Amino acid sequence: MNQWQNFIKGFIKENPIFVLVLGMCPTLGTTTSAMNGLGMGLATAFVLVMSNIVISLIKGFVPDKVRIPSFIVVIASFVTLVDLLMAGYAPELHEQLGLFIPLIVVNCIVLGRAEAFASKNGVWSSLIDGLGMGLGFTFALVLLGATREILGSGSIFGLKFIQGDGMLVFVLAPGAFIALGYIIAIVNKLRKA
Amino acid sequence: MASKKESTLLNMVLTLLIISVVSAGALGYVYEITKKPIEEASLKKELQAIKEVVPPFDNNPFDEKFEMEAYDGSGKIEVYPAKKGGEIVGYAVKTYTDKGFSGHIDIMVGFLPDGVIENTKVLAHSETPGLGSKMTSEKFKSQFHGFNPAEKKLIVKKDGGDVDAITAATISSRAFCDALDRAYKTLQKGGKIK
Amino acid sequence: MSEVLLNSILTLGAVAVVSAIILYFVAQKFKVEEDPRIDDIEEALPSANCGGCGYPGCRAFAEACAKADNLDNLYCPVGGNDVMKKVAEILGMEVQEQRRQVAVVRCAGSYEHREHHNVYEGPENCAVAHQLYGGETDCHYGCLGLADCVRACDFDALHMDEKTGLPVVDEDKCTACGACVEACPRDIIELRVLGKRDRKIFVSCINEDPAGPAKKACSVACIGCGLCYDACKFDAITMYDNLAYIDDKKCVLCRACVEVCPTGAIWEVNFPPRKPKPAKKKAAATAKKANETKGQTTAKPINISDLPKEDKPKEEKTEAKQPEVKQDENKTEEKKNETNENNN
Amino acid sequence: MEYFVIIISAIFVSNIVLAQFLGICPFLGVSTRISTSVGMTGAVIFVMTLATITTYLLYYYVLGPLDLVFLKTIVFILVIAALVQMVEIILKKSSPSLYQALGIYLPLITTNCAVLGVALLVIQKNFNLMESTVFAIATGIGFGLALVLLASLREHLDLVNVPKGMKGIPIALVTAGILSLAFMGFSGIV
Amino acid sequence: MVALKTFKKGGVHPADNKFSADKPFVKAPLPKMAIIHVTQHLGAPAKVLVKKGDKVKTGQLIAEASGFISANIHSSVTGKVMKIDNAIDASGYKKTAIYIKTDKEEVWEDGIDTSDDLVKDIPYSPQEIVEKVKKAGVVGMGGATFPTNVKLTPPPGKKAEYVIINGVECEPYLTVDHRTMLEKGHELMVGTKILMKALGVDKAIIGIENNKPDAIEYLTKISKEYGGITIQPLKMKYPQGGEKQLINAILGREVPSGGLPIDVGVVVQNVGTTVAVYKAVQKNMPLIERTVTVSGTNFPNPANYIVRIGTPIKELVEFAGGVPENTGKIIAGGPMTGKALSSLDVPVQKGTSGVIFFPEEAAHRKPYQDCIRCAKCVSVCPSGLEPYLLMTVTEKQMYDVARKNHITDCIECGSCSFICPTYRPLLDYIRLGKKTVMDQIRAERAQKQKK
Amino acid sequence: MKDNKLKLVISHSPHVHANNSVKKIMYLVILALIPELLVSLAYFGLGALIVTLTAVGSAVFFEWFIQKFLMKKKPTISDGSAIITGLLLAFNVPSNLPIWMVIVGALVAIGIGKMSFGGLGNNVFNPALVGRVFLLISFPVAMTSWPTPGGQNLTAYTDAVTGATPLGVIKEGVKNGESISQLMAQIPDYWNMFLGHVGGSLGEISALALLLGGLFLIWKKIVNWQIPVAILTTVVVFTGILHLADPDKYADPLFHLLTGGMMLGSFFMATDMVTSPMTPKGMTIFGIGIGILVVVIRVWGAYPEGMSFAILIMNAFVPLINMYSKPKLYGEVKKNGK
Ligand SMILES: Cc1cc2nc3c(=O)[nH]c(=O)nc-3n(C[C@H](O)[C@H](O)[C@H](O)COP(=O)(O)O)c2cc1C
Ligand SMILES: Cc1cc2nc3c(=O)[nH]c(=O)nc-3n(C[C@H](O)[C@H](O)[C@H](O)COP(=O)(O)O)c2cc1C
Ligand SMILES: Cc1cc2nc3c(=O)[nH]c(=O)nc-3n(C[C@H](O)[C@H](O)[C@H](O)COP(=O)(O)O)c2cc1C
Ligand SMILES: Cc1cc2nc3c(=O)[nH]c(=O)nc-3n(C[C@H](O)[C@H](O)[C@H](O)CO)c2cc1C
Ligand code: SF4
Ligand code: SF4
Ligand code: SF4
Ligand code: SF4
Ligand code: FES
Repeated sequence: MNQWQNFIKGFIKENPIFVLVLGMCPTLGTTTSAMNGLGMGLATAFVLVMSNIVISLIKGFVPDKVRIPSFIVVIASFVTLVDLLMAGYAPELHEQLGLFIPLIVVNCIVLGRAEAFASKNGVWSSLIDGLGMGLGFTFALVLLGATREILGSGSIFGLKFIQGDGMLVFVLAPGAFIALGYIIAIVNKLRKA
Repeated sequence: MASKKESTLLNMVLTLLIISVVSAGALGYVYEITKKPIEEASLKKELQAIKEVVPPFDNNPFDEKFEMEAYDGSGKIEVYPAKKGGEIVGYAVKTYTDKGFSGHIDIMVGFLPDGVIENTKVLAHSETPGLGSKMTSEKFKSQFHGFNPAEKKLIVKKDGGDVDAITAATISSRAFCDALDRAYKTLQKGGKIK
Repeated sequence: MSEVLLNSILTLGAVAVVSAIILYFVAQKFKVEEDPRIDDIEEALPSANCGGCGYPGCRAFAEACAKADNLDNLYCPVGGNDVMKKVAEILGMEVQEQRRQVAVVRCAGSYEHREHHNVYEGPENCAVAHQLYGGETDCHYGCLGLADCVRACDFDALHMDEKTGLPVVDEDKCTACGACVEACPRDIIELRVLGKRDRKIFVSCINEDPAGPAKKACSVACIGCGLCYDACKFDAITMYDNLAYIDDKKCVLCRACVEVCPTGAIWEVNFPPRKPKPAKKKAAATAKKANETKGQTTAKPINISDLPKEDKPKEEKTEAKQPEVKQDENKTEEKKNETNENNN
Repeated sequence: MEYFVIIISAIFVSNIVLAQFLGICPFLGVSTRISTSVGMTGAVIFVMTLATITTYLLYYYVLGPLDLVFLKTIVFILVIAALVQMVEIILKKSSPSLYQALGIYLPLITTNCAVLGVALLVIQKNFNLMESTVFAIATGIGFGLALVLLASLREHLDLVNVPKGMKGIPIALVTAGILSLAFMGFSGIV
Repeated sequence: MVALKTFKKGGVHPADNKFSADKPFVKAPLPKMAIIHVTQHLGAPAKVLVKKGDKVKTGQLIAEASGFISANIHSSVTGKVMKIDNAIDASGYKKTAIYIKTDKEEVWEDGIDTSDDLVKDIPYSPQEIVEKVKKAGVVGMGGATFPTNVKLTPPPGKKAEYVIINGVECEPYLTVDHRTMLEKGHELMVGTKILMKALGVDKAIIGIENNKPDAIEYLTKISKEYGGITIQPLKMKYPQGGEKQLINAILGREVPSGGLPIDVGVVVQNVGTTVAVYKAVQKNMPLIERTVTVSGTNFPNPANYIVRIGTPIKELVEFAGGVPENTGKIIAGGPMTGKALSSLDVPVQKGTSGVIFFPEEAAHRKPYQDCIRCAKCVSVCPSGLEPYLLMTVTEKQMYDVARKNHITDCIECGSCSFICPTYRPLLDYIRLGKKTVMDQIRAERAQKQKK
Repeated sequence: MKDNKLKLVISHSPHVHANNSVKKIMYLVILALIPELLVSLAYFGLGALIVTLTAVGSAVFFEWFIQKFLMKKKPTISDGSAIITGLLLAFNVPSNLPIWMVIVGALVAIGIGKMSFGGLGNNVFNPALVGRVFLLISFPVAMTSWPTPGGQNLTAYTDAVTGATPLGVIKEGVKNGESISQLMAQIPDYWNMFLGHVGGSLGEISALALLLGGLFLIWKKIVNWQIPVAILTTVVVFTGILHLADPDKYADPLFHLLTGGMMLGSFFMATDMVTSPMTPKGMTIFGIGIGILVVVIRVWGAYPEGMSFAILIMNAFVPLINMYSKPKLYGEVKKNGK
């Protein structure tokens, strides 16, 4: 697999959300608007890339039994890092994303990638993989966020294009499930075609 | 098939220890760096809020802040006196209510010394986006500018008061009034305003 | 070093060490041995979980492999020899190569060959129809054409031919998982070993009626006349219940039987058109030799490759009957040898 | 009454899955059969309670006093991971039957946001130890309710003719969406 | 009048269309060539005793029972065995049959009393009765063709309390049992007494639906002459004739799931069977003829016939007036449980109670849709099953679920398919599922026995 | 030997059919809804007409469109089920709801609630209610401003005079600490409620008309009596107990029976066969569940009316209910013979 394919696979072919159906909580919980989706996506992508790099670096030294705990510590460190940095320099966004920032730790994608890819591949490949997956995740989040924002608030990236409100459901929990359901159905269809 | 390394007690402990120590070190370091910005950020937020709700001042309200028992004994509210040239120009009061649609709401409200409301700002809430969340909108807030609780009733119109509720969010509106009312009555009880 | 830094390092270090130690001791104390090779094998398997191997899913098969002393009776039809080689490698064993199999449909009773004098109404389901009656035609053995086998195939290797009303196997896609064999209520589909260049010869009929009714019901039925039985020099054909059966283990693909069948019930697939060359006695002899070789080592695919390509057994009169066969490598539809048309 | 409110709220009104969006991956992944979803529920309640108590103690007796609350994420997850692994190993040996029933779900729980989420939520909500425990159990039950409901619906959907494109995850999500829509009827009860 | 009873659970009301109810029996001519299958009963095929070229007399044993559950087969005509070959039967499959070319002159096997005189005395012991019934090859004529002698030999430890005579005839169109009750009332009564004697019981009940008031009245009248026999009028409801439903209707008892009527102390026999038992015991007459209703909405002259077993349906129909113009479907038996014939070459067998013609427009099924879960099928199922579920799980081959949901308890009455507003072929699939599950159970049982 | 060209049809038994059909069932339900429709036309006039026509039209259109172009199946709109969905959706919204919202509701009901699951018979939630609740949560303002019934605004549509429903009045009032007896003065009397002279969604107002239609359906054996009876009994008992405990805080049972979607829901929506249990026992459990939920939501929840939510929540329980309320097997063996 060349690096380009490695990079691009995260967008559609192995998109962590549409195809692997992982990391659903932040996906549903933070995508009330495209902007939030973007923020969450980038935060996750950052953690993904950094932990992929570090894990592929240390993979040789870690004994099997403490593999998972070690990886988790690495990931959690980066998550805390993001958390702190965001709280310090982007307090607005930090407040919006709330609980979901620390929860990046348990985002199945991050650990899943660490296990499935970074612990078996070199630094460079892992970086690319992390970047691809991270951006794929971001892409999905922005797509879902935009859908929900357009339908739910009648705006996109905060720019209002209709008078009044949209369909509130899409800002709330049920709309998140429903919108994602149809997006996945459509993506599946596109992927097959 | 990840690592072929044997799992012995020593290397397990060592590995985890090293990783943790390095992480902790790095995090501790970052924490040190970000500590100030984080504090500043939250301070700034409060200061910003105070600035928004009371007339211009030149003291540091944080230094002079004091706490008051709410008039109904339901909790404590924080009061930040704003002074200009040593003269009190208003009180920024951090008040709250538990009657929101989704529970607790924190509001900063500013009173002029004569008890007239200067302005309000919602600090924290978890009301429904698009409904209760509209209490942060200018349209709703503007009616409180210059609102004198001594003359008008801090109750929504539906219940016989003088406050225009947010459409379809009477509960949130009511809660909002409840918070303001709490601040007003507490200050009044403490004799800070008329 | 600041206090916070120190504290964090100490605390986190302590938590880490404590967890590691606890984990270690707990792991030591509560050790459960599981063959790690099972995971490796499972990874090597295609994870179709089709049950074609005879085990309930790939994991069960992997366990069976890990436990087994040798792999002779274990075979993943989906993965084929490549996968079995990998499994053997993991286990450090030898694997015997199995020759490739594909599903064949042993019924040629298309609409034109069988008169339909009833109308079936009910669910499109062979098993349901089979339970009800003998069929819309007089052949109570043949294909019902309601596609249970097609639905059973997970690999998209079967489809119904609109014109004939019979299922057609796509040999490239078929993995010999056997799902269709299971599904067919009339036991029409069989897995057969392919010869060299994917060739095969088989009787495309399972009608056990005597000659008269069989022939009346379907013009391409096997009537049990036994001519092919006499023609086969390799004991590959058996006769039972008015029906001939060719054993794919014994058949050397000499095509002697194909020519003698009066109804054209024997099909030869993937053979080139016969060439008008005089027969050579040698051919049969070589074939025999090949057969013996095969009998000893099943390891090699059937071996009539000793025969030079052009060296096809007797063919003089068939030549004229042999229609133009398009050499389409992918398609298998034109497997039908149409000599029967002339016989009718 | 306080506890009653916590319980009702955690199970129905602010259901962890349907309203709070935590633990969605297992919610979608393990809800194909009722039997597995029941097993998963048991495992989640167990681990969630244990983890909440442990992290609660750590937070208030170690991290708090040492002024290290910023390390809570990393410490919590480490503890949870170790805890899950430990429970798994112990169960496997000491009670194979229970392991058969719950064990296979345990690894899934490490990466279940709901567990970490609850540990963090009780801190955010300033619960005391008893409240935290009750909250954890109730949340687990709420998770189980949603999971078992969705599993029963999906088993049902297996028997009907869902259009091809909607089969699997899409229809599960839409179903969950309508379920969440229906559960909004509980809003305001506490 | 006695209160009307009926069974509790489920049931439907198909239009009864009993066009031939007032048509007395007519004897159909002998067939030119009798085709006599060796499987006309439940259980093992009979073993052929004749060979090609043999001359046989009417009533001669030509195939004998080959197991505990099996029945003798007798020649229904006098003539020459032409061949022993496969012939299509009502099941739609070819099965072994004996072809007998009929001679002009009929010669009866020795010892058979062909007169119509009523013989009331029953001098035989229970064992002798069972032996005679067995020899005569009598099988149940109510539909299941179960060898009657087996039913008359309850397994050790089980004791019959009641004999119930099934005169319900709940299938639309069919009227043979009705006619038998009217024309052969005394034979029926004596037959019942024989059954009672064979089973050692003193109570017999004849269950009759109230759409046959004349039969109820007539039998009530003559039953006075014979002790211990009561007539029970029943409210019309299909499938009251199913023995489990009939027992429930008359006695209020439920045969346990997977059990037999004898488990609640009952033996059920059809009216026709009872008359056949009378003939077998009192007249040494083997079962070589039976009663058949030929009817249909487009059939000009519906009637009841007495037909020799082995008569090709084609010959019977020609005698009855020929196949109507626009026939689309022909059914052997009643429209609820009968089999659609694929050809008229099929001969009349011991279980053939009717030949019903359906015009083209009524012959076709409507296309079916997805189940709308109206629960109609659940509410009409007399066995307390969930047909919609059983069909779906069979369709999806989830046989373990089907088994757990008692698919084997289906009596194949067809009420569910009859009622379904979306025309789902429920019973089509349930039959398949039931058979598959039965096979599984049998395989497991065999496996267990081996161990 | 051929039977002279006779091509006999072969099929499994039974060979006859009761000849009832989905179409018949659906059109009878539509017939049963007519009285209520007439009442609302009389009280709400033009608005009711516009909303009903739009809802039915767009429901049928979306069903046709989705079947034809997305599912590539032969459309089955003639079976009437889409008409019912449209009709019931209209019955569940205020008669002055903007047209585009009605259309959105129909799209959600048919598209999300029904066709996503595979169409008639395959859905697990009541489509009309999915549409209704979706609208309620999306457009809370429009969905809760009810035109007042009566002659003065028969020709008005969106600018009709609006007022609160009795349930809303009681809910608001009780929250503010007013007593029930005080509040009762503000709402129409029970007789008017029974006839339908009361504010509310366009098809829920007349208990009388709904009762007529419902009894007709029960008589025709299209719906089982268990569901409505179970719901209504549970509501009466539950609210009766509350009312006895504190008559000032809790309204009496009759009030609950006559207000909101109680009758419409019990007789027409909870009884949708597709989304309700299969056995009488199951239906009873289902009904009791709805009854309890309705009262809980009405009395303690944020929403004044809980019928839609209660039915939707219980819809989700149907597979579980079915699993534990199997019909009783004929000859069930207690000690598992064999
Ligand atoms: C999903 C949902 C969220 C709601 N959120 C709020 C809210 O945050 N604040 C509020 O006052 N009302 C909210 N409501 C509306 C209330 O339930 C209630 O209908 C309303 O407050 C009644 O007030 P009204 O008299 O202004 O219509 C919400 C309703 C729904 C359906
Ligand atoms: C395997 C088997 C064994 C039976 N054994 C007895 C029996 O011992 N006694 C009896 O009275 N009937 C026995 N029966 C007959 C049944 O009770 C029943 O009469 C027969 O299956 C036909 O009933 P139906 O027409 O209602 O299906 C047996 C049936 C079967 C299939
Ligand atoms: C659905 C169904 C309907 C039946 N209807 C009748 C009937 O109308 N009359 C009848 O004699 N037997 C009927 N039977 C057969 C009886 O169940 C039972 O087999 C028979 O009465 C036993 O008597 P036999 O062995 O003499 O035939 C029916 C069976 C089934 C399954
Ligand atoms: C008694 C009865 C009640 C019905 N109730 C509803 C209903 O409440 N909502 C609805 O969308 N369709 C209803 N329908 C129509 C139809 O069953 C419904 O659209 C299906 O749920 C679609 O699969 C009803 C049909 C019947 C026969
Ligand atoms: S054709 Fe038959 S054997 Fe081949 S893959 Fe398909 S189901 Fe399996
Ligand atoms: S081969 Fe068998 S399963 Fe396939 S269509 Fe023919 S009868 Fe059906
Ligand atoms: S399931 Fe069987 S017993 Fe029940 S109604 Fe259908 S055919 Fe009759
Ligand atoms: S009668 Fe037909 S539509 Fe009704 S539940 Fe049964 S199978 Fe479904
Ligand atoms: S992201 Fe929450 S459980 Fe997977």
